[in-house]
Amino acid sequence: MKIYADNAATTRLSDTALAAMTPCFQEIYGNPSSLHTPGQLAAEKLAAAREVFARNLHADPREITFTSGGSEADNQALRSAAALGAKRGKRHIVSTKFEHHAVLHTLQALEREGYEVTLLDIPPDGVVTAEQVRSAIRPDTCLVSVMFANNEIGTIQPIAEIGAVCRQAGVLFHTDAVQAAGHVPIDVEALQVDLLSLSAHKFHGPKGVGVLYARRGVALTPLIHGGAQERGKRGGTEDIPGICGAAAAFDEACANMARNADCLTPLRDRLIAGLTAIPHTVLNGDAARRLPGNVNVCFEGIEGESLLLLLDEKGIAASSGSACTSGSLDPSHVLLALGRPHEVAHGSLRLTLSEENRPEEIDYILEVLPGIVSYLRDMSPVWDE
Amino acid sequence: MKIYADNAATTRLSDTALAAMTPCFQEIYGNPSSLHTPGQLAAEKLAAAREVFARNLHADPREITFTSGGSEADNQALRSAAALGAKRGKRHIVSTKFEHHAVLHTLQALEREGYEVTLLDIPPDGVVTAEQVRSAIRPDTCLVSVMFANNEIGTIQPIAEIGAVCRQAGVLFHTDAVQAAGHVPIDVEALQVDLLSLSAHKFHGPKGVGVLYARRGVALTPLIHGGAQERGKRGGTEDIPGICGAAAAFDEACANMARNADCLTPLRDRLIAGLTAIPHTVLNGDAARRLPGNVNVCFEGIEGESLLLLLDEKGIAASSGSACTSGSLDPSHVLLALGRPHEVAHGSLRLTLSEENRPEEIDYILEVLPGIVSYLRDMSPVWDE
Amino acid sequence: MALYSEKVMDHFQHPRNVGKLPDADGVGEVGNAKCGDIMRMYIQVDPETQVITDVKFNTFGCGSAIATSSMATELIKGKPIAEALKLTNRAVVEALDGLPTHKIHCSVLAEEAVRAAVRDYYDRNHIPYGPELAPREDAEDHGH
Amino acid sequence: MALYSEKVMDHFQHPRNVGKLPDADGVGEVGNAKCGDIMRMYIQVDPETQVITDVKFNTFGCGSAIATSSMATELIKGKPIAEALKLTNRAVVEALDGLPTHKIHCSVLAEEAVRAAVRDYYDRNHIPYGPELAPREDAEDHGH
Ligand SMILES: Cc1ncc(COP(=O)(O)O)c(C=O)c1O
Ligand SMILES: Cc1ncc(COP(=O)(O)O)c(C=O)c1O
Ligand code: FES
Ligand code: FES
Repeated sequence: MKIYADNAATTRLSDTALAAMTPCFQEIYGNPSSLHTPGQLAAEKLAAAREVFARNLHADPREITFTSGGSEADNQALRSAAALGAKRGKRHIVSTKFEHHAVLHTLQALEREGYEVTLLDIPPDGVVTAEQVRSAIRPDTCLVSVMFANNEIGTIQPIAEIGAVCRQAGVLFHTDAVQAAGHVPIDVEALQVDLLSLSAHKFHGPKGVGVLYARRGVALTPLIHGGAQERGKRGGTEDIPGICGAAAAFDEACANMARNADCLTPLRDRLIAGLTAIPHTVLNGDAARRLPGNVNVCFEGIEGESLLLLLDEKGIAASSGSACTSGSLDPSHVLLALGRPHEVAHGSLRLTLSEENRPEEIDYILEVLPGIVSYLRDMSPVWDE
Repeated sequence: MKIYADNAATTRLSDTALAAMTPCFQEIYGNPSSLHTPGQLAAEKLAAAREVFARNLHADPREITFTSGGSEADNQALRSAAALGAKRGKRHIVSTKFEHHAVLHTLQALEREGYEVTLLDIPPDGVVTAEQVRSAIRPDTCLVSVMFANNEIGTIQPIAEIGAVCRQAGVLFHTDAVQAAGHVPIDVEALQVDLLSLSAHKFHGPKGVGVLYARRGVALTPLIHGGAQERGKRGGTEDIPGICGAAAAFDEACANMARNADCLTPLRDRLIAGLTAIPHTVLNGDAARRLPGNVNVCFEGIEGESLLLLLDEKGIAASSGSACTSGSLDPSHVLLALGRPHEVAHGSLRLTLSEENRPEEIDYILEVLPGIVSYLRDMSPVWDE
Repeated sequence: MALYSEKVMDHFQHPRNVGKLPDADGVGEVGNAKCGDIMRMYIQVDPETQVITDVKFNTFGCGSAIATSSMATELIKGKPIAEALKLTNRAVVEALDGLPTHKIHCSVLAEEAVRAAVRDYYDRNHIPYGPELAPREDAEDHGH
Repeated sequence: MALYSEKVMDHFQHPRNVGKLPDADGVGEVGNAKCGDIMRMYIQVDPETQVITDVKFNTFGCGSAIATSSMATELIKGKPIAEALKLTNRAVVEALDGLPTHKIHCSVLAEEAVRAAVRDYYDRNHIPYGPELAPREDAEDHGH
């Protein structure tokens, strides 16, 4: 059996998305900046895609900027808000310790440029509170950036409450919704979000397409200078096939959101129940306030990479926050922020499901995993102590 | 007849590129950062694509960074070289007046940040000389950026000579090869180029994929912060389908380069001869030192947008440097730099051919154009004076 | 082409009243050297009724410059001068079912051309006119 | 999986000499608390010949930590101590047909574990040894 349970890393392109892309490769292949019919047909596609994102986010099409992915959207959102802040002498930013590196590394760059950054601690349930945000805001705060749902542990943050706190304080609010978009409802008006990033390949859209929502009046600073594309906010010939695929995937994900969640939640909960039944296993992040497809546990005495390799051998594609799966020696900053000791964080397993996963796959994972865990624990000098 | 003669704006995706992309959409769709088999299969694709670019540019795979397009590659090249210069107290950059806006606007941003920029004048033949570059280099010059081939008038610059001048002066040399790549041979070693940008959609590859070549030892500054992708030089999940399509298209374009040029050059020259036979028509840029597919003329007494619309009505997709085709009121900065007066620059027509254009299409264009030119001149209050 | 409405394309492709009036009673030329568009309008006026009996134009300009010229001539032909002077660029745009935002400025040219032609007619006939008909300060920039 | 060579995957999936030696003559444990990998090696030594007659390991670590442990035990089993001490991490890597660059450090753990086990054997038997066998300063960081 081949099981892809790493949908937080990336997803399979949906048939719908592919169908929307196909005509743009060799038929409607013009440059939307061109005046002629092939160009204008592409421009219409672009406008229609923008409309789809605007509609599903409850935004205006002029508030939608296409980027090359979630990372670029995050970078541009933070840099734009920081530039706006600097104009008013405000150079303090509030964010959290478990943001994605696209946010954290941009914040580090901003720190080197003279901004001050406060990173909120992560409570044990993996859910930051609006109260934490309120206490961190200072008179010179220009931006709060809190992710919508965490990419490792899947916990969903109280975005509406944080939005209200920020609005009241007159501070711009950005949310990295890369993991949330297409999976949980997003209404930028109701949530009082000023800037929002998403990435198409996390909801069965193509890789290399992101969206940056920026509320009217929130001026974006170009990260990529060039032509007048995206109303001068982002230079570069638009990836029309990608953008059309992204829009089709988002439309589909939003239309089926409730149904997908209804089908995923029980699978997720069955996985969580089965895995936490293995002794010395803990769930990372709140059991309820999490993405419908996210499961993340730590097995004590186990190292993540070995676990992944053995799962892979059994046909199961999963992920881990183990240091050994990455180039760096530090295990997942998310699990550390959550308070897991190094050696426990090391034994994490993330399984992220999509609506393409079948119930039998859950059975199979639960059948295979306990044996692998025992095998590795038996081999471990840590465990037998 | 439908004729696409705007290949400098963008090209139709080739069958080869599409075939290389297709398996990456729904089969090999993993994230190359993932440890599991689906991820590692994607990582292999990525490595193979990098290899293709390295081989065709005479570079090392580690010198190849994938970006979201030519604009991003240009931005990152200039910013990286500027940062390296600043470290050594060198903040002067030499470039030309007819660079693409991805370069010019980045240079403007750098000027606002305290860099000094010298833009070389463009000689009447549209070919900058190495001597101009040599005279402009100062002790505090950190970078020379001269495009390989101009996107409007197609003139090819003496890159090897400029490379030699820069190497001798110990100044980094960047070339925007977006229009040249896949159309004329590029050997970064022989040309002594340190940084080079290209964009896949200009040679029948997909939109949204660029390459930044950076010679070993030339450290790139990330423009997009995030994960450890592209050796930490560019965050963001890689667009594997796009990158594979780009590599396949580049490989094909390089393999067929001589044949394509042999077939395009006579078409181009026939167009030039036919168009300049229309009275009061001038060719823009040197007749010989130009891209095999580029034709650019100015018809006096004609306004470009009207011309394009009438050509479009006849099924011909072309481009113009007229102010009226763009959001700005200024006609093409390239034609102005070339010394054309405003009203003449206004009447420009760019026809850019690819190997997909047929000889009959040239006949048709030459049949249709003189009538349109007369019609518009007859309507013009400028012309009858 | 989606850039322009069907009406615009119709007037662009089949412009009405193109040409010159060799015996025009008034000729107005307006333009913007920078964007390069120039419009010349010829009017024939019945001295009794002050009705514009004939009108022609020559335009060097973009698609919407040509279409707005054409539409403007249609809108003033057969109308008394007093009414022609009420023609706004907005009316021309509306009559064309709209123009893209960055092309609105082109329509100002048409309004200005009508006014310039009438001014020339008044000048030739020593008919006095108020400051509201004087060339606008920003006419050269047609709206940018 | 392309990340690792077939040899590495073979030793990872079928590690040789896994387990404990309850009556070991020497036990060495090395590790890095940060990356979290820990390796424990047990050796049985023939007091006459100073030959390592048996060896076992327990590893808490990544795929290449397990594979290098396994390969290291294979390489020293049946060898005199003097020879085992010559085992370098590079030799282990070569025997495994290479490791990805960022995984080279894992192999240092195996080299260190062998040395730690021998040291323990020497300590227990009051056999003096030179400074070259003392725990390395950077052993805790295994090569980063
Ligand atoms: C010379 C030149 N440089 C840069 C670019 C920008 O490339 P892209 O549209 O892929 O960002 C283009 C084309 O648009 C170009 O012609
Ligand atoms: C929360 C979060 N933010 C940002 C990103 C970056 O998105 P992309 O890979 O599209 O650049 C990701 C995924 O990689 C993510 O999970
Ligand atoms: S662009 Fe100037 S009149 Fe149309
Ligand atoms: S990653 Fe630390 S031993 Fe392999």
